Amino acid sequence: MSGAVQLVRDPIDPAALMARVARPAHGALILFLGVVRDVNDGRGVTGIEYSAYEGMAARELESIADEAVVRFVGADVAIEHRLGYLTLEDVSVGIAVAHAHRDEAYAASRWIIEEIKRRVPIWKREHYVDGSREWVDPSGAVSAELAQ
Amino acid sequence: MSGAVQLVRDPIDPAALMARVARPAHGALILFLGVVRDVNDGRGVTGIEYSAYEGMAARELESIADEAVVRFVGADVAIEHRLGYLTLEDVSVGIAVAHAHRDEAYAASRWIIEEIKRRVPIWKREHYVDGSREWVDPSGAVSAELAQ
Amino acid sequence: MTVTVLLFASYADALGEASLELDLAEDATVADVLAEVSRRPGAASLPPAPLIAVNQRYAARTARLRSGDEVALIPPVAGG
Amino acid sequence: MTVTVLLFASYADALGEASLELDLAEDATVADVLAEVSRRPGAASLPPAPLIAVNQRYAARTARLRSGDEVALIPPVAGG
Repeated sequence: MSGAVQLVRDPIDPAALMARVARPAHGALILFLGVVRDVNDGRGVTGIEYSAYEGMAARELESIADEAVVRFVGADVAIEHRLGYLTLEDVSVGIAVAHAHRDEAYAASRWIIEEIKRRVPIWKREHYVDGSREWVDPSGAVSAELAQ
Repeated sequence: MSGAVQLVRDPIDPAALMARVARPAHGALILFLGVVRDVNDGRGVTGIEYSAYEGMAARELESIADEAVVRFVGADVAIEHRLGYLTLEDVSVGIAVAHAHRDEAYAASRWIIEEIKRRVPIWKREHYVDGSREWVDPSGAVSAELAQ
Repeated sequence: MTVTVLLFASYADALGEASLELDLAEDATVADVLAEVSRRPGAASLPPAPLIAVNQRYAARTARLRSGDEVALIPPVAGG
Repeated sequence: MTVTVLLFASYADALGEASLELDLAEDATVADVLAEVSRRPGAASLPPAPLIAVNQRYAARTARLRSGDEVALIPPVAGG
């Protein structure tokens, strides 16, 4: 699956991502885009800074893509996650999944984004309209699980 | 929701479809594409002819879009279904859904494609590699339900 | 009264026509249209209770018709 | 033996450093690294049991280390 997954600093190109999974055998293609939105937890957001433990993040993304094609047999998968400073409506993550059937395409797409959020070492610092900024901590609850 | 939904004869432009649902409040965008694939029920397919009861199909698509934004509050929705003769890898239907949160975006996307397949009067005739062609009948089981 | 009957896809192929004009009694229902259509050549390959729309909305067999109504026989849909 | 400790995001902010070199006993585990780190200025704001990776794989606190290992303290992830 090498090449199917990338950490990028330039804008994600949804069309290119989709082109990487298209094949004549596929009847369904799903693109998921995570986008920087203007409000989070009631606070006005101006942008988000994404950083990563890059070597490990790339490795975890590849392992997610590899596991996806085992769990959802016949799927093709392409994933890009962007790093750096993103402003409103910028795409932070793009996931393209194609499969012969839509059931598997939806399931694989959903599984991949949840796994990314669960275990890929990427962090975001939100910048707010009042000039402050803060690291986002969705939950510390997964820690114990990942360390087994 | 007028304008959010279209029956088209020209190729569907996924980027344009996504642009129609993008807003700064949305954190998740999902694009579903239905694609003509090379095999169906074990038979080699060369293309599919899509036809419709056009007035009613447009009306049903609009009612699906309207219902979607009621069921999935805060969603923006754009739907295009193509008619005419499509060859392999052509996109027959495109559904773009954006929402603040991914849960609702996935759920709305899935609901919309299932409703389209359940009740929009569109038909397809598959053309096979052996030169034959046949109307596709996914199931007659929904008939009784739609007529109440 | 007169209603227009629309046929699509496999149903149009079966009857060799995409539309029919029918003269019906004033109190006619969808069921009367189906009875009329079932007497046409080729109608044997239609299902006994096809899906129906009246004026572009799904309708029951008991629905009463008015003159000028557009009655469509809807083959199993296969969009997407 | 020597291991490199990597700090990211809020953890790097807390300790004011993105990496440390630690000298440890030959039979040291991840837990020993955490004990070492907890004595550094600013470590009070770290959780008692942060998520750990050794050589870019998630690891338990009991994992034995070898010289040259890269040990990362992983703040709650927030990708996507």
